[in-house]
Amino acid sequence: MTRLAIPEHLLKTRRGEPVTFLEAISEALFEEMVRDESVFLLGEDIGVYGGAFKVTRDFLGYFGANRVIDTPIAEGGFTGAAAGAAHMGLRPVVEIQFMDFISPAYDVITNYIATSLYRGAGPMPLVIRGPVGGGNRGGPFHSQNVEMAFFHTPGLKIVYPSNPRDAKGLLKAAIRDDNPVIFEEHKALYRAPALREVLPDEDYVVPLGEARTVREGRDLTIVTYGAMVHRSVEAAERLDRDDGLSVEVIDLRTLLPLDDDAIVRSVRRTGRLLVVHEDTRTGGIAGEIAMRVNEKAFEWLDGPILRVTAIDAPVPYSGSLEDYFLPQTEDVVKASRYLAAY
Amino acid sequence: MTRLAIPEHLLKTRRGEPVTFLEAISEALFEEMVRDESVFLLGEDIGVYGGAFKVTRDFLGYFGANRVIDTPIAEGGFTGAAAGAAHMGLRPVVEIQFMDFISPAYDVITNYIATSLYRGAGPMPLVIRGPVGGGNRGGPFHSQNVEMAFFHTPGLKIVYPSNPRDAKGLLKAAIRDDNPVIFEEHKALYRAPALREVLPDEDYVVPLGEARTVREGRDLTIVTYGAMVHRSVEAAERLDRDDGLSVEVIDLRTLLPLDDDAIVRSVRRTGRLLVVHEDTRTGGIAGEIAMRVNEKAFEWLDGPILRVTAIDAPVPYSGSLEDYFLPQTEDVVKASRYLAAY
Amino acid sequence: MAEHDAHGLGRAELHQLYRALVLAKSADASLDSLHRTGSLETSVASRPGRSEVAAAAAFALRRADDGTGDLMVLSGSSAGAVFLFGLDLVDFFRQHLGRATGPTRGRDAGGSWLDFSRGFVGPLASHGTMIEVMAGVTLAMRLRGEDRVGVVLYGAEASAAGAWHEGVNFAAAQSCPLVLVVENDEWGSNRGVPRSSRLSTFQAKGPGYGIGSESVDAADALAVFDSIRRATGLARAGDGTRLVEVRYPVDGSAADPTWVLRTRMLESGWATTQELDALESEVAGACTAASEQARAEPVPEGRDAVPGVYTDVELPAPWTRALHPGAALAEGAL
Amino acid sequence: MAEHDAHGLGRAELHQLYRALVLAKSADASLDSLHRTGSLETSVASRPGRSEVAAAAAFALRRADDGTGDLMVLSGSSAGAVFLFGLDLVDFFRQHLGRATGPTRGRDAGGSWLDFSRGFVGPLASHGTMIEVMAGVTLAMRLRGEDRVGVVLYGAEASAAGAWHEGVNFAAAQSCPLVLVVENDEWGSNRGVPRSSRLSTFQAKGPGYGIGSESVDAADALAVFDSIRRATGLARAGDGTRLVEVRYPVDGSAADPTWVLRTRMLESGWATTQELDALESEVAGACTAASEQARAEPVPEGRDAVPGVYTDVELPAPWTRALHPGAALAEGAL
Ligand SMILES: Cc1ncc(C[n+]2csc(CCOP(=O)(O)OP(=O)(O)O)c2C)c(N)n1
Ligand SMILES: Cc1ncc(C[n+]2csc(CCOP(=O)(O)OP(=O)(O)O)c2C)c(N)n1
Ligand SMILES: [Mg+2]
Ligand SMILES: [Mg+2]
Repeated sequence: MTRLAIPEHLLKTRRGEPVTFLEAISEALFEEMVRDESVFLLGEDIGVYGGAFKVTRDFLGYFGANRVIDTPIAEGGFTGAAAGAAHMGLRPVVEIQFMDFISPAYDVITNYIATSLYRGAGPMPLVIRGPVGGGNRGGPFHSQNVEMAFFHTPGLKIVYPSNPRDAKGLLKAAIRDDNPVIFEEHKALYRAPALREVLPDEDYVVPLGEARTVREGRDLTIVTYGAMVHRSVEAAERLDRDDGLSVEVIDLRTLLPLDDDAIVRSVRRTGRLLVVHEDTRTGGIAGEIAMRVNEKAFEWLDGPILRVTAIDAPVPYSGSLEDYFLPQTEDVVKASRYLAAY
Repeated sequence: MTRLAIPEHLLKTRRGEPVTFLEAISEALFEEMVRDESVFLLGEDIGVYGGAFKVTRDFLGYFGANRVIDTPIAEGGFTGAAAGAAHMGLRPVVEIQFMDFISPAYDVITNYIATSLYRGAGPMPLVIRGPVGGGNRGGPFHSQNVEMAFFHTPGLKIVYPSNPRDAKGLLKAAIRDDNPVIFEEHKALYRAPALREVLPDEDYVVPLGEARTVREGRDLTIVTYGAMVHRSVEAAERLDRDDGLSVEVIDLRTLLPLDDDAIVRSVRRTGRLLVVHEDTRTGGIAGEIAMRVNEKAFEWLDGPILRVTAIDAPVPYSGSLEDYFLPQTEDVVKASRYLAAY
Repeated sequence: MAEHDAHGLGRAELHQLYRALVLAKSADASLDSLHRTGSLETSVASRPGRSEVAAAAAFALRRADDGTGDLMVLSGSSAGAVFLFGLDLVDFFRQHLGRATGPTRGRDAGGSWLDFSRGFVGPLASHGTMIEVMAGVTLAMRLRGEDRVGVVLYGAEASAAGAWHEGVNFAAAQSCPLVLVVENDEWGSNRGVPRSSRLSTFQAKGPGYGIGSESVDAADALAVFDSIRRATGLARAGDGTRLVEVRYPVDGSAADPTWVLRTRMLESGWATTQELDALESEVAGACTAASEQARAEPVPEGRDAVPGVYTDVELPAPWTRALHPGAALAEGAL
Repeated sequence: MAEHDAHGLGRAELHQLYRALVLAKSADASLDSLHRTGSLETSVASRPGRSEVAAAAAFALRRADDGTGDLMVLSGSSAGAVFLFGLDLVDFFRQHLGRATGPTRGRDAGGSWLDFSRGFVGPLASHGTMIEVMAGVTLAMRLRGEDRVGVVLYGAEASAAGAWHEGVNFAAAQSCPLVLVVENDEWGSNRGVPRSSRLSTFQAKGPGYGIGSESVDAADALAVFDSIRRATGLARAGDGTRLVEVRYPVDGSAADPTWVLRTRMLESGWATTQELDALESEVAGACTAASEQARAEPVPEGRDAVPGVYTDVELPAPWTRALHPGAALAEGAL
């Protein structure tokens, strides 16, 4: 049997070329499948078509139909099937075509998958990944963030990377993790030219559960993740330039379990905390962060914990509405100024 | 056609007799169905059998099979059907046999029902009600609280009463509301003898969105709801007796939209806030409350906002485990003492 | 020339049907061109023949504009079939272009809009959901003893979804007057793999729900019309839920139903080339004019994203958008 | 007396089968009595005949205790059928009584436990979910080219659930070696209404998924055994997914499968009254002893509720349980 050639577009890191966020994810999947025979993929249109966003382009040809499985439109069914395969020692990676469509799998994820270990059914090594987020004029059903649907479920991990390097390392860590992981990929990052970077040509992982300080600062801490990391950094740079403010930006990377320590350490230094998330406001992750900081760093607070988020509404379709719905850099700037002056 | 006699057990309030929490709910349903022909019921075993908890006992005989519909085991299907009927001007009330089983309807509730008005499809007068909560040795799938599955979804209302009077008035308000309402009924309250009370023999409603001060106090505010109202009041009484502490207890009653004003007003007086909820900890409603109080009453806080909740785990089956899992009165006492001394 | 050769349709009706097909096809084509020329960011999912078939199905319904007629849900691939319900051509483009003047004022995407009084319900993104919803819509019809029916269209792949099953089963169990149309182009989203099931014909699903089912060729609009008329007739008469499969060629090379009908009309003498040519250019002109008009209209103001989440609770605008964020915060803004 | 009259089963095997039925029935009866006498808070859902039928089905499988055998999921109504998988009788009662010594150490309720090495998976509360899960279990078997099959039992009402449909459809589409057993006692949860569908026989569902299906009488354990052996044989041979309906009398008056088999064994001379009486009293004694033993064993310590939510992340115990809540809070306890 002749060994199949690795598809060209999956060798960029090997060749020292920069990759996009999307390519980093493809590389992570590809490398993990090569490394470990028990890793396999399930999802709608991921085989012949290569995935709605082409994350798994050419995977079917390389790995064959037993490891790249085109599924019916049945998110509950194939996510449940992934759980069954995980019971048998395989390590399934499920693609949800748009993460908005994870909701038919809500029952099996929260009731079965998340509780499996606790109920004595053994580990559940399984990753559910897919595109999230707004800004693409996708309307109410192709633009949502899904972290808060699962953040309340003990037993799950939730990962939401902001850049190619983290995306690759976190996805590899998620695949090797023995717990079920929800992995969110922001569509606006997928092909963003500004994010292209050369990744280390080695088998690195980024451990789950560890936030990253993107930018150090003294006056104010911004805790954020995903696409909002970039708006927050942009805001921090403007505040530095225009106001002389020193803003620390923390990228959570893993949302569950939450890296309290990183947040608390920073807040104890800056005394001020702004949480920025793209997801809608009420019941967003900012609440849990505020609670934990209250519990662990109340003494150090010099002002209220504040947040910049999407508004409480379905994601509207029209560009003008969606732009207003989503948190913008200007909002982060204004909120930071207000808090710094508090 | 002879007018059917109203079943005896639904006439207790009319006769001036005390009713249980469960009977209050039955009366609300019954009276609303009599008042408004467009109100009808859907659910598993609610007809012939009268419901798993007998909330709709004898309804089928009185109202007939067109208004009390026994459904297949298909929470998504019949909740979606309720939405369709609501489009047509009917006012469906859906019973979920155990609210744990609302999860197969998660997709249609969050994506379709909650967004319907915003997307231009008109009002969505529909109530989804059922038993929640632990303490009944029901194990992981018959004991959950479901508020946080929906709290993050704009467009929904969430109601969680703590006593017969509120239960009846809130359920009537929910049925008359033009928005979709999730209505949680704690199983431990259903037949609790201590809660039996004589209700006003009149057509009263308790407006949605308004918290109630159960007990006034000066030193500390406890915000809570559902079954935890009773543990919190018990703790408050002990703290009064044993420590001379004056504890205010607020029963939220409606969780979404949240009555910030009531919370903020109280915290501005007491300077200290403890949130008590039976639901698990991370991502629980305490976070949103902490965030809002930070935003609106930070200046008035004399100590951190703290919380007493269930632990982060599936609801365990064995009594000893479940008791440890659930927040107990003693936990509320300890947390209040700690906070009062802060 | 027999006036009533075509399934009892007279000459005028045949012209109406043909016009509906041409309009469906033209509307889709206009969307496509709006997308290609950059006016429409998201492409529209219509695929060859689908809107025309849906229009032929709609033609079989009792349409009314006062909320007393039948109700129909289109699939994402047949969005162009709305006009028989009296919906405005300009509104169609406004909706797709997210204009402030459109039916959902820019809030919902593309085909997702509805007009209950006219009996039209746009598709929703989660596959299968609208069967559940229509089960309830038609349940209400049955409970009230109304002489109405519902029709819901979905691509065949949707049949794998739990919502599809729960909806059909509920409707069947409750004898709801609902006709489910399965658009069987199992080549799927142009993605080359049939994987929704092992079935080649979805007609086989009927007996598993205890409901009648039949299958019809997509290329023949008159046959589709006839099949839906028969199925809705039975549903209306109290026979409950039914399933109609519309078969598209598996290789994706759909015989164009408009062309097939045109040929038949000319051959049978139901119309002249001049008549049909005139109709086609009238429709094409109307589409161009309507899409141009919609394109020129304004998009919504950003802050219009805020209201309308509840009927009775007003949610505040974001505090950071206010001139004085601190004051807005104090007033309880988001 | 023919040794191989009964579907190829020899005398010893017939005695084993009979014992499995008696044990299933006795275990259920013991649970019932624990509930009636107040030792078991939650009643158990078993209904007449169900556990025995499940035991007859299990008897048709290739059981192994090293993770190489077939896998079976019981329904909530057939929890008493686990023992053919080599599961311990005392463990059964420990599990139901929530004892610290039981298989899930008191964490999961009643029948919900499993032993993958022995091929037994307990039921889960959300109806239909285990079909999805078993579709994946049997997919793994197929992907690895293993000579194994899965069987999953559900009451007929579960067939209305979306999970049921998505699971069966996925398994069928992927040719998974899975046999779905529909326990058709449409009188349901003793609640008097068949409302899961319009069907009287669920065998009719097979063709809608393109899979083979058959129907068998619940009262005849040997017929059930034979039917499951045939279906699993086909699945094992690469024929993919299959459905077997087991029919219970609609009025709920299930002819007792144990009694039926006993009569047949005696009539056919496969056993003597003495032998079966001895077997029955041995089993009854074992159940009583085992339930007594389990009842005497300790419940878990409360704090055992905390660990085991993740494989690698330890969650803290509640801060308010600590001797010094303030200190616990500072250390990052819950
Ligand atoms: C629950 C759900 N999952 C995934 C999708 C994404 N999706 C949109 S169209 C489509 C293919 C649909 O095929 P089919 O049902 O045959 O419809 P057609 O494209 O033929 O109209 C998919 C997977 C969806 N809309 N809903
Ligand atoms: C999704 C879901 N909804 C509701 C329930 C509650 N429930 C438990 S058993 C039961 C009736 C089940 O009937 P059937 O499937 O025929 O099983 P049987 O009782 O005959 O074993 C119901 C409604 C459930 N377990 N899962
Ligand atoms: Mg299709
Ligand atoms: Mg049953």
